[in-house]
Amino acid sequence: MSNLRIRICSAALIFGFFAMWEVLCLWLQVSDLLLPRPTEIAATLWTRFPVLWPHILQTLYSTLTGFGLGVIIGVTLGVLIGTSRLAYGVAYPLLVGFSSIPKVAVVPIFVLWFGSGTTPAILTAMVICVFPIVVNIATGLATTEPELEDVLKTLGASRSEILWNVGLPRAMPYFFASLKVAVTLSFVGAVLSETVASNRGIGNVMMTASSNFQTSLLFAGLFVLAAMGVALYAVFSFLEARVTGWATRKTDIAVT
Amino acid sequence: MSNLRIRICSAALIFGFFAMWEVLCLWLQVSDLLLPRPTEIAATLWTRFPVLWPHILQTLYSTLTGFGLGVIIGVTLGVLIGTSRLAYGVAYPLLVGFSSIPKVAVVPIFVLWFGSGTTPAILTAMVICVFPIVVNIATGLATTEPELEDVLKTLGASRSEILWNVGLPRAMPYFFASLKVAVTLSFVGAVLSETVASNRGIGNVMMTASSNFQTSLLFAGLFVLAAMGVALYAVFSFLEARVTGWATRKTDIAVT
Amino acid sequence: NIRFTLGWKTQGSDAPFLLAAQKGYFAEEGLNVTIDQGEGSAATVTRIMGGAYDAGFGDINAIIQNAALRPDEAPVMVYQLWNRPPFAIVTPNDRGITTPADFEGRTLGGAQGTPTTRLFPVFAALNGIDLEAVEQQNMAPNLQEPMMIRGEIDGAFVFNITSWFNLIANRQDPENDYTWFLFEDYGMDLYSNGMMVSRRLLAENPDAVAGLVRAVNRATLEVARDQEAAMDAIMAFDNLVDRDIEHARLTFSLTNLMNAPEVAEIGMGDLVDDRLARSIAIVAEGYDLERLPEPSEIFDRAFLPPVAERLFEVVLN
Amino acid sequence: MQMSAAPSTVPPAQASTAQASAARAVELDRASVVFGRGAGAVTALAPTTLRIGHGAFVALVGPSGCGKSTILKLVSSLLRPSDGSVVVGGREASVRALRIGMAFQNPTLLPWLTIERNVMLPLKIVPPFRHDFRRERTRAFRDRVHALLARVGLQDFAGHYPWQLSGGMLQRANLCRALIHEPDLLLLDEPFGALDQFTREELWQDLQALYLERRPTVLLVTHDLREAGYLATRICVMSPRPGRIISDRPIDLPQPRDIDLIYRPDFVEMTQSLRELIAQVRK
Amino acid sequence: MQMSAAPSTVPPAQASTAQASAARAVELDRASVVFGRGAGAVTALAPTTLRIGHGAFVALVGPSGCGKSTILKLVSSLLRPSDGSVVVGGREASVRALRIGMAFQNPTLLPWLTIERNVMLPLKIVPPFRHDFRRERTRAFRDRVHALLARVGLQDFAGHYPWQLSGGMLQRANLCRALIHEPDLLLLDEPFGALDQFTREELWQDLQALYLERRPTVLLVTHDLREAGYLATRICVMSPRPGRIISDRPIDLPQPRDIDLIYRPDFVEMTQSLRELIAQVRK
Ligand SMILES: Nc1ncnc2c1ncn2[C@@H]1O[C@H](COP(=O)(O)OP(=O)(O)OP(=O)(O)O)[C@@H](O)[C@H]1O
Ligand SMILES: Nc1ncnc2c1ncn2[C@@H]1O[C@H](COP(=O)(O)OP(=O)(O)OP(=O)(O)O)[C@@H](O)[C@H]1O
Ligand SMILES: [Mg+2]
Ligand SMILES: [Mg+2]
Repeated sequence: MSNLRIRICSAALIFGFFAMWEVLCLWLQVSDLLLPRPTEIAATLWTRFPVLWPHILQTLYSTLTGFGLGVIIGVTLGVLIGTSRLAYGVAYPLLVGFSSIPKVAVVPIFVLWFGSGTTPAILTAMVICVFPIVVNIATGLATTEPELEDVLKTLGASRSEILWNVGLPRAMPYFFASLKVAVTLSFVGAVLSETVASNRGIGNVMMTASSNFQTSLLFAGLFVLAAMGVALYAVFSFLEARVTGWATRKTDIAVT
Repeated sequence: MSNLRIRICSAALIFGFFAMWEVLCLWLQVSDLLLPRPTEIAATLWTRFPVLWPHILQTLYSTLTGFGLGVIIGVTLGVLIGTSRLAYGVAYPLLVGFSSIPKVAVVPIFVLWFGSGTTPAILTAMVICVFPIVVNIATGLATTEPELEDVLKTLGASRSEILWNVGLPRAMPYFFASLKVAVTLSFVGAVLSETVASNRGIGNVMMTASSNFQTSLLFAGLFVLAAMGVALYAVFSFLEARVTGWATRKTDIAVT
Repeated sequence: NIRFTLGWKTQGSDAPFLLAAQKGYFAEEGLNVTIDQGEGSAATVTRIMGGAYDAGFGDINAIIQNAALRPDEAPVMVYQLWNRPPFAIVTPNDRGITTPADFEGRTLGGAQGTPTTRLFPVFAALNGIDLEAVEQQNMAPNLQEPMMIRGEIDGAFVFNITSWFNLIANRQDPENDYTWFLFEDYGMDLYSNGMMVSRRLLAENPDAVAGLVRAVNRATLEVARDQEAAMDAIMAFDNLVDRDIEHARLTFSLTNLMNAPEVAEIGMGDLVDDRLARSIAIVAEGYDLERLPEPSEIFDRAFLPPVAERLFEVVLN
Repeated sequence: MQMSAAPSTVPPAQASTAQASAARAVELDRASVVFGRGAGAVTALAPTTLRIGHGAFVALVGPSGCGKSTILKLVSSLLRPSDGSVVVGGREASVRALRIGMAFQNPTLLPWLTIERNVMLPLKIVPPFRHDFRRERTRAFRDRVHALLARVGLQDFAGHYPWQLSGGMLQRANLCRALIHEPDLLLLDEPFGALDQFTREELWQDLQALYLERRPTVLLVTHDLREAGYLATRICVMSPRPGRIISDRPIDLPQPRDIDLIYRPDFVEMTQSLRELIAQVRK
Repeated sequence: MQMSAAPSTVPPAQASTAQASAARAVELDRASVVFGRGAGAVTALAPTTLRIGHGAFVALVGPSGCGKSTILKLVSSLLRPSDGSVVVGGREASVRALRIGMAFQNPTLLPWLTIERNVMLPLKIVPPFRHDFRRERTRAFRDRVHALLARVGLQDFAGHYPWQLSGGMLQRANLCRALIHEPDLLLLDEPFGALDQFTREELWQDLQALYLERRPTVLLVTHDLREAGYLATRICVMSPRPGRIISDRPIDLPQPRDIDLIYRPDFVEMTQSLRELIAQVRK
């Protein structure tokens, strides 16, 4: 199938998904308090958009900042864990333990320390997205073919040169895989923190909406989140295709 | 460094982490309402353990069931997405969108549909852990070296044979990386659902503890979660070492 | 600089604080008050004890609970707003529950740890209900009404001010189709929300506390007379809420929670120590407290303006 | 003994009837391969016509990068031609009419399997064997694999993983994997490149014995003219990239051939004449 | 022209003073390598003593799996000996006293870099060049890389990725990467294995010219005795696994040598005598 046809098919199927949701809701007479129909959500989104806009920006800001910090920390920790067996033994159990804890329990502590608002949202977005990045970077480094490292070793390269020239490029497919997970988690983290303590952000909107049973506003918030997630995913996909093209090579034969 | 020394060092450093926490709390006079000291938590854990035990079992049960289902679904979807470009175009955006949504917003819907208790906890544990598995399996399959697939193609192998004999073994390092993330997320999901609606489980304990200002019981619950996460991580690490040893090979030279 | 936390997300009943902020009453007292939304009227106490906030709108019963354990850290109520408790058990009429005794054999749902749920044993004892015979189910607050409507539970432990409007949002008629067992009608004459401040603020900056109380008092009396202006302040703070519902909620709080007979005598913001002592005993029983705090540990009336300046008169418009 | 020293002309490209092609094992008809598009396009194989009858042993020689591996990939349907057609066993290459055994130029053993398991792989996939695989893999098939490994001197390494083998050992394991399932069409891409002369000669003899015994169709890519002359019934010489077949000559020496043949003057002379031919086209 | 046909005895293992070893480029003293432990242990290299003076060109020949690559890895300190010592440039092999250029047996080009970038890699890492790397990579270094690629016939493929090259082209790129940084010690592991005879001979000449010009120390692993005889000043023959050096003879032919040398009777005789020697030890 050609690229274009696949695009069209995908779009059609995604559209079909929403259409089915709509039809099922109408057919089963699902109450809009429980699960609003996509058209209702879209309508709410449209009419309330001016009100939502600053909240969207707020959440996007917290998420991206937290995500950026999380990527930096995650890569650093991942490199440490992937290259040092001591770090592996120490940091992995601690990280796993910490990641098994629901962040809802941690956010109040952030709030108590840093007050409510943007800071805890950024921090939550950060801590929640570190773990997948660490795991994937560490795995990527650990599974690097020794033969490739040998190339640099014979040249007398230092460990950091080997890391930069072999380990990290080799771990890029792992890294991008983790980014997709991490960015969705970042959104979840930021929103979570906003639901607990913030006057702004989608999380706050959702909390207000849900405590007032404005279900379609709640779902509008969820839609916005999903859309932002997909948009960032698209950005990473684009980068991924450029950076890790070597790993997903497909032979291109000209057919005349 | 020998294996044993690394183990001892790791254990010492992890112990040191908790010691530092203890000392910092004492030194900065952090209120135990905010952040209890490890010794307090341990004491609570010890005295309340009989009460906690059934809750622990409940959470473990929900988590493992949900995780098991999630792994099956995740691998299936990952294989679909990794092998079919149409599935890639359709399922990825939908999954990313869904994953960007905080599960807190989804749990109430589960509860309303399936009643409170174990079912929504299992479902939440399941849906939350699918995405990392999907992403990593799909990436692992997409980055499989075409040369390895060619070996099977020349033998006239069917697509599913290629998948079983090359794609999946090749994706194992990715798969295990994602399992570590997924299992921690499963715990978070199950607990989350328990906090929203359940009479049993660690999530319920934590909810009660936090509304009664029994911070050390809350943290005891978190500790139990972390410990279970680490235990499962250890299980996967063990399996990983056996299954993906080929990818993390280290030359072993006998020194006499 | 004062960091102030509300009891929950923005609600009509928060009008006194938001109006004071919007009209600059805090500024007039030389105070720079930043107001944040909260996570629950009990969490207000934790937030203040943790030091993240100096003052807030929260539940006096949570103070009692904490004062029993940590007398030096628990915040102090300085301006009592809700003279009557919102704690109630709500049940749909079609379940045929008309007296407390009917709860036996039924399932009630509620969030664990909210005062209504926690005080139910006392409620049961006072009204001769066999606690063992009542099944309780834990669930998040926003699930109570839907679960009740779907018939999964027969009643819910609620705050009437919240649940009333939740039922309206769920297209129910709370007035005609539901029975409300208000705790105050069943021997549990408790106080509830008011403005509390941290011990530290009280010790270090009593003037600020006085200013805070003056500003809030002024705004409260104004809200009682002019709800439209109050609503403007609320919408200015948070334009996400539904103005009509919050207006109704504000009215509800003014008439059902604040406008008690007692207030006419002692004025808005004050309370009666004997009644407080009684409620301390009730709370102690419900929460298994080991120590009964003195009323003076809980409430400090030193900052209240004279009664004449606190005369509360509700004019609905 | 006769030897046709003069290069035969390349058979003209002509439409073949279905019957005619059914009689042939491999039939490339003006097949060409172009990688990429536009400015960066690389013509890996100029339009090439090559017909190989059942049971022929064809050696393919030519300079590096001329498209020898590309031809093997066309035949095994790993690549589709940009133009022209490829018919194997009377059918489109993608429909599997013949059992194919292929030894890749780079030993591509699966890194997660031991040598034994790697070599056993075809038995797991290819039809007549796959049905018995579950039952036999512990006994008969294992013995079979071990016997083959022993023949190439790897009996002690059946349980090792590929990365524990030397380059030449890998190549031998790779060859075993191409042979284990008794293919009808054997595609060998420089299977002896990394081996020393003695091991190489031993394996030549083994391969010849196997060929004479089962008579598969063989397409062997090699840079060693003596290897080509010793083993093949026909030698095709390719021009530099983009490659075409510029000479296609039969080797009419009787088989089995003795290894000492390669030192015989007429054999040396034949390789010399091939050498000169290649030297010519390089310019 | 003289040729020492009789194999010289292996120099006895003896303690060497620091000065003596400083004068040598490579010094293996009873170095042995055992992989694994216990029952599955494989002795890849029996205790081996090998001394190579600065500027020598040593060819290492021996059967597949005898430990040739293992010796190269010892010298480049990719492996540490299980026993014995390895001294390079007068120091422990892990301390880098000499600039090393190594061509691995499997072309291990980094798959995410183009051929040009792969070949440029040593310039990025190795001391005298690395300092100028930022500045020069777009101009001087690129020209240098392109010139080298052109010499091995890869001028058109500088911008391609490794998987777009044929086996022989990869091997040539691999060789370029070993040469680009003008190493003092050149370790070549069958660098011409996948090449046709003509390309191979051209590269022999190139390598010889380079050797005579800059006089690096060279350790060349090969299976081609003519290659060894044409290029080396000394040929070491190894026994089958576990390998030892069983013959170490100088090739006293004057350099530069002409490519026609390999057809001269005395040269053929020498390779024959080596061949016989190897045939003997195989039994
Ligand atoms: N996947 C690919 N993408 C682009 N070009 C390719 C690809 N595979 C091969 N080529 C090009 O096709 C040409 C022929 O390659 P092929 O592997 O058939 O050569 P060969 O004759 O086997 O050479 P060698 O003897 O060196 O192995 C080469 O120029 C190579 O660069
Ligand atoms: N990483 C390893 N682990 C275990 N055994 C190994 C490893 N590397 C090599 N060996 C073993 O060491 C022996 C010598 O290997 P080496 O690669 O040195 O052989 P070689 O002389 O280069 O052979 P060839 O000519 O086939 O390349 C072989 O038997 C091989 O199985
Ligand atoms: Mg090839
Ligand atoms: Mg080798």
